[in-house]
Amino acid sequence: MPTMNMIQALNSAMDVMMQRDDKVVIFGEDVGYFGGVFRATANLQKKYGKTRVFDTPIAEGGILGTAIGMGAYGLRPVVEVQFADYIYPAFDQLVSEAARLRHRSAGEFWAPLTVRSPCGGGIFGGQTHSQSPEGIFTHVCGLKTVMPSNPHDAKGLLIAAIEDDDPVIFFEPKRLYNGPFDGHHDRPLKSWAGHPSAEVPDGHYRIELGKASIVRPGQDVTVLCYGTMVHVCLAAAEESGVDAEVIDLRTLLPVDIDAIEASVRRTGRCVIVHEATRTGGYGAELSAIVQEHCFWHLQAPITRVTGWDTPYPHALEWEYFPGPARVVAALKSAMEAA
Amino acid sequence: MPTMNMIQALNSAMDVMMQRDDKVVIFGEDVGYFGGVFRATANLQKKYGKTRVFDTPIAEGGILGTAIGMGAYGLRPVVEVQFADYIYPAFDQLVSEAARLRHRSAGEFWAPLTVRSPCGGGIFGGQTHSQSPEGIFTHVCGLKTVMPSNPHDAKGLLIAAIEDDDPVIFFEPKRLYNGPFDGHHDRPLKSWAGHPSAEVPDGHYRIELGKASIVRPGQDVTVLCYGTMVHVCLAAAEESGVDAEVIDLRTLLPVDIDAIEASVRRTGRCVIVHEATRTGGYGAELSAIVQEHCFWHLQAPITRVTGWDTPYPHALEWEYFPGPARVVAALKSAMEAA
Amino acid sequence: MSKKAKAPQRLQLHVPEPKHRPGDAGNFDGLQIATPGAMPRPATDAPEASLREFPYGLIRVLDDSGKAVGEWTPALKVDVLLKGLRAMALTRAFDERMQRAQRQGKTSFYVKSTGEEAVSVAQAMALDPDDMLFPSYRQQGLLIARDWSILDMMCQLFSNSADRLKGRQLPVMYSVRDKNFFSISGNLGTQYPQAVGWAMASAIQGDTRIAASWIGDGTTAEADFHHALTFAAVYRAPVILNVVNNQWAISSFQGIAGGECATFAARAIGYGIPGLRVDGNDFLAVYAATQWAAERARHNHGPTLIELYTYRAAAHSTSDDPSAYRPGDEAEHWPLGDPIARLKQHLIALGKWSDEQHKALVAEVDAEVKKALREAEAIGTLGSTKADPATMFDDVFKELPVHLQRQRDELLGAMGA
Amino acid sequence: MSKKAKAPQRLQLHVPEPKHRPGDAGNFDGLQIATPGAMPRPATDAPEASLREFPYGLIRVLDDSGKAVGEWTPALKVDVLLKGLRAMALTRAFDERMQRAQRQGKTSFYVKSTGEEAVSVAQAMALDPDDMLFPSYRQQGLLIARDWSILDMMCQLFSNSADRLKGRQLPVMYSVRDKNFFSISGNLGTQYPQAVGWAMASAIQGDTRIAASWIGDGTTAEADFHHALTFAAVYRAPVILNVVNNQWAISSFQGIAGGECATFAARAIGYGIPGLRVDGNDFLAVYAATQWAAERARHNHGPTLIELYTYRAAAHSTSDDPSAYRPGDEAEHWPLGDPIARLKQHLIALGKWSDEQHKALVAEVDAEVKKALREAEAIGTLGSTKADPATMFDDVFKELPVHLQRQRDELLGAMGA
Ligand SMILES: Cc1ncc(C[n+]2csc(CCOP(=O)(O)OP(=O)(O)O)c2C)c(N)n1
Ligand SMILES: Cc1ncc(C[n+]2csc(CCOP(=O)(O)OP(=O)(O)O)c2C)c(N)n1
Ligand SMILES: [Mg+2]
Ligand SMILES: [Mg+2]
Repeated sequence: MPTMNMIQALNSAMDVMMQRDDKVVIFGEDVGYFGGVFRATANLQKKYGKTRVFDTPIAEGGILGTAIGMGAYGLRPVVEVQFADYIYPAFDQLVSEAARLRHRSAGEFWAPLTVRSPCGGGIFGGQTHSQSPEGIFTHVCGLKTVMPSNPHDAKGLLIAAIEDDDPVIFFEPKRLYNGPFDGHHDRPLKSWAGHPSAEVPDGHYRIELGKASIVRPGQDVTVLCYGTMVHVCLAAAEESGVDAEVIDLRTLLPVDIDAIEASVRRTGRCVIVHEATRTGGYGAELSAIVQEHCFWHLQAPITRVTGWDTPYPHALEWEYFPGPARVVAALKSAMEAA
Repeated sequence: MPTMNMIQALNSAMDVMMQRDDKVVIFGEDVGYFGGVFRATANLQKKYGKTRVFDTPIAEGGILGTAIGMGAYGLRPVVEVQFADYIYPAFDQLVSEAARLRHRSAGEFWAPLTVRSPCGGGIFGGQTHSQSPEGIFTHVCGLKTVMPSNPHDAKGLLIAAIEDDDPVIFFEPKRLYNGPFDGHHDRPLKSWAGHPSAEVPDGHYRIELGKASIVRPGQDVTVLCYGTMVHVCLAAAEESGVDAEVIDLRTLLPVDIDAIEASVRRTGRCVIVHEATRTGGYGAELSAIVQEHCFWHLQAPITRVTGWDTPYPHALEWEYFPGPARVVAALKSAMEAA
Repeated sequence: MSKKAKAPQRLQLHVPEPKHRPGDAGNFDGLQIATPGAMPRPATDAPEASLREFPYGLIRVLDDSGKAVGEWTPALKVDVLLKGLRAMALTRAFDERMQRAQRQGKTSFYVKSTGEEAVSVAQAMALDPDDMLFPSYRQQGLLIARDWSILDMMCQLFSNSADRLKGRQLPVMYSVRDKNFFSISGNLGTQYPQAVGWAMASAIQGDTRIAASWIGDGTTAEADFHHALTFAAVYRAPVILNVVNNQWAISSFQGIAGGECATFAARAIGYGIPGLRVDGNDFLAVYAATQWAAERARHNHGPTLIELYTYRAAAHSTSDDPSAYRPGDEAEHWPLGDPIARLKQHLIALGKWSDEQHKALVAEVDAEVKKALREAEAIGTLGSTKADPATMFDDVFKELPVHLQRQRDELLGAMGA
Repeated sequence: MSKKAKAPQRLQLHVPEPKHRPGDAGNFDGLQIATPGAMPRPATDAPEASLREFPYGLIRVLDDSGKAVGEWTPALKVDVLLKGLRAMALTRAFDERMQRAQRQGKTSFYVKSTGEEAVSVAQAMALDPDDMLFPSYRQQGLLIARDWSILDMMCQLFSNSADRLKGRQLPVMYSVRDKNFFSISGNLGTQYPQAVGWAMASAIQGDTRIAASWIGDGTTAEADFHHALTFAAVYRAPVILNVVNNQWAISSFQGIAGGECATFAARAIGYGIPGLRVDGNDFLAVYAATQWAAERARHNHGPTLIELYTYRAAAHSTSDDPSAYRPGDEAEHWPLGDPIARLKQHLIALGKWSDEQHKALVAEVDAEVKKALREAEAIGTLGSTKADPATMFDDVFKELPVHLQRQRDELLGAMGA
């Protein structure tokens, strides 16, 4: 099986879907001739032509607005928003339109679109190239929200997202494009080569939306995470000596409630980790769910390890980033509580 | 002391501030000559002139964009977004600009603006005149979010918001404009006349942002709520026979953590009530906070009573609205848990 | 830098204000109205650079005597004109009754299109039935001209058990896929780039269907307007973008949207697309301009912006009272008259119609509305019957996810209790 | 409806494409460039309706021999020209060194303005020092022309302990209140309506200061562009809205932003404001056009849109490699030349400058940059020194709320541990 990094896996997912379904079209800023600033759509215009893969004006609201119209026509648009930080100009079209079209028309019209967008920090991108706004979208009913943590999942989830008849926001942790990253920014860069999740089949396969993956089984604490933080949590589990069960949620909405419940009921402890700012973030919802479903099993307070409630600061990004040390501390304190 | 309904109280707050500070300007769709579709700015243009109170083009993004520039100049803009549902076109200016200007410029520039916007349902407004999007804004660091539940608080909080040097999103539960509403939609309408919170001083006073109000002291369960739900919760407390302590949060961000902690530690039980959709709503953050701070005191799971995760449906709004019956059920189940 | 020499002038903010307010008499003196028949009709493949005067003119066909004059006169058979007249009259009768129904509490909300009937009716008729329409809330005439069931529309207005939208949408926010009529949004302007996207999709697929969309003068200020024009221009999308300039946006006159700075049709110039400005109360002119734009789009010459110059004769909606912000009799002074009266006059001038026939038509369409109303009322009005509450959870997603199943069960439990 | 007669044509999507791509030789044949001196200079209070040809022309002053010709020639003393020349040369030297510093890891990111120096320098000089500037990331020349400290700029680029923005902002996103230079945002276009708002505020307060803002050709497609033009037009805001058309938006040529459909200056027409199109590599033309717009604004005649026609000679940023999407030598073929070379030629033609003097100037500004660089490096480069981490929590709000105090304590605890 070929080894792919995350960009290659995403490119392969789009390639497979363009080939299978002539209703799939791809557009966004710089995605056409150039193939995207992160190269995720490289060669696709050459292969499928200018009317199926094309550059757009710099207007995220226009990209989403036209994508919805195309979806209503019967196409399956896959659009790129160059950075998740730039999704806000499209917010009204996403929230008021894409998310509600099927419901408000009682099933007459819908918008089967996929919005790909690189998110997360750790690349010295400063406050407008580092955000993780998933917590805003998980509050909007009618949108599905996905965030993969490795090439294999990225391809399978992206194919599932494109084939899905509902709008899907597909966040790609850009720090993982070229290799796994466990938060030890002072250590040498790793590439995906040799990583088991980088073995990616060439052809079509799907990873069902809404299903989590237990990436490290354990007995003592359940760790809920996604995206880059999966790797940070795995490292923290090893470093802490705590037998943590690390769950990669993969899809945030709809979330895999059963997997979460089953794990926390078993471990009785739960740590939630994300890179986004804390207050009102997706971790709050996870905390509320766990508490509602597993209250009588909890032996320690649920803790959140997250980015701070500040913009993502350029030069202080490693102080902002919820790295392994902070996760280790949370795991230990979960174990100590009683 | 004069009796005012909520519209009159808000109007009075703006009047007082226009009078005191010539840096205060008011604008938005239909707010000038006409005085706003809910009449909140009635007579202000006449009193203070067209260049301090004026109509704008229908472009919420433009309203916020220009308001930020005016704020940077040194004015204190108070803008109206006609319905909270129409705040999304201004989302980028709010989130990327107003919220971050002070931080990104290290204090060189800031945007001391107040965004007033009617929110909430119960008026057969359908899905685009009924939303409560506060949970989206409380996730954005750099914004303050306020929602009053009565005329007295509305005036004092709005004055505090206008005087505040940070951007404040001021949500006004439109169902409360003309009278308190406890969710019993089948009973006769009430007006504010005779309600103690409708006694509103004519002049200047502030209610500090970030301070909750215990509107009903109680021993058994802490109820966290705001806006219209305060009245629903008060009714439910009476009807349930449960000795609930009802806390009107008033400011959602920064939230009065101390008041919440003190109450829940005492009662050991907590019910959270809001009208917005559940998943990822502000109730999730409240639940997470309570759980983090009061875990060892909790005798029952924290429950959320909220709008469903669907658009606000026009004809089914009373099935959607989290009315007193659902709150009563939650109070009882909190008491039964053990 | 000699400018320093003079004492600097104090800046001042200009805030546009309509000429007349409540208390004044309605008055449009000084409004320059072009002569009917005066504008030339360019070829539908004329380059945009040759069309830059059109946004400043006004395409008019019907003159004061009801004669059709000039190059824009469309070649329409009398039965087409009669169908148009009937659809406009039916629209007006429908509006009257539905406003009354709202007053009686049968529905929560209504929006009339009085005075603007020619816009939707003539435009629907000038397009093909399979062209896709992306309307705002004031184009009910499109559905009526496409012969959609007014009973079905009433059921939506009454949110009753036969409401095809299952009580989910505010009244007037129709969605009728069968008639290629897109779901109306409460958020102004959002349908504009969506129409462009639909048209782009049609072009991508090598289809032949075009799209059309409508917004009001006030809505041109929204971002969606700019996005729609930009994308339509860049990709030469086969779309007709209509701006219904009815002079008012709730309480704001069109000057607040920039209408005193330039015409709305002139916005097109900056995007390099043709902008036509049309007498919106002239059925023939509206038809002809729409046909021109449709032909242009169908031949891959791209989009057209059409400003339909008209007047909102009624209140903004049943929640509005215009006497608070404009002269009460302003509508009567509107110099472009009433679209139904003008088409009627034209048909009479042609010798194909009479006052008696018109009276009969008005009675007939009113009877049709009343009949449908009785049927709709029998099914139910607001609150008397409605969709099963459990259906609220459907269509949020194509399939019901676990968390919504649980919420539905919670609701059913609460309702059972 | 005779259109049914013909077989309908299949629709097709038009996707704009630049004439030349990597592998082709750089070539601008066919590009129509107006003759210098040809455009008339209208009075600054000329009504917009009289100015609608300007967006299609190109205001040029310097001819091929370096002579200043035509009505737009500004009356500038030689010392002003020399100051402009120096500021442009300093900007270019600064850009070169900072790009190198990025390559050496002293900063994470840099954006050059090579080839566009006349835009910021001439515009800064044509405005008053207390006029407020709302720039994008490619107008470092504004700060340099306003004599701001390049050492201070370097400290921001290096995010060192003297960075006035405390390491919070991406390099190049300066904020310098002392020079009336607004905080730069990473989100494209947002500063445009903010500038309009600032100008409106100045007008509301009866002040005399005006505002100016800059965006790129690509950014004109954003909503903020439309909002800014609409509000500026409606309220006649004293603001100059500049579009720097440098032909590229990262990898997208200006046709993707609609530049093949109409000029960017033509966008102004639809809002009823004057649109000037200016040779952006001609210091004198840029100065003159800016002065015209400023005078217009100062006398309450409202906003002007200026398109500065230029070419992005370097990569988009240090993250970009233009050889992947345009001919490698395209910059050399740009028909409007280089702004520094052209002003130099003009000064030589005036007899006020020489090649030797120019060489000395280049050496002098480079030495100035090097000196500042050494000082900045002594303070620190990316990661070697930086703001105290606890300061991250400051300025989120004016005062630190409890939850941020707790988070700060958590961070300090974690760092201590
Ligand atoms: C995004 C958004 N902002 C504000 C509103 C509130 N609103 C509803 S209709 C209207 C006026 C629209 O005026 P215009 O576009 O001229 O259309 P008309 O009603 O005259 O047909 C406003 C401001 C809305 N529905 N959506
Ligand atoms: C809202 C938003 N969308 C996308 C981007 C990413 N981006 C940064 S620069 C750029 C190109 C801008 O081109 P142009 O406006 O022509 O300015 P130039 O770089 O040529 O000066 C893009 C797409 C962004 N910063 N903000
Ligand atoms: Mg209107
Ligand atoms: Mg550019």
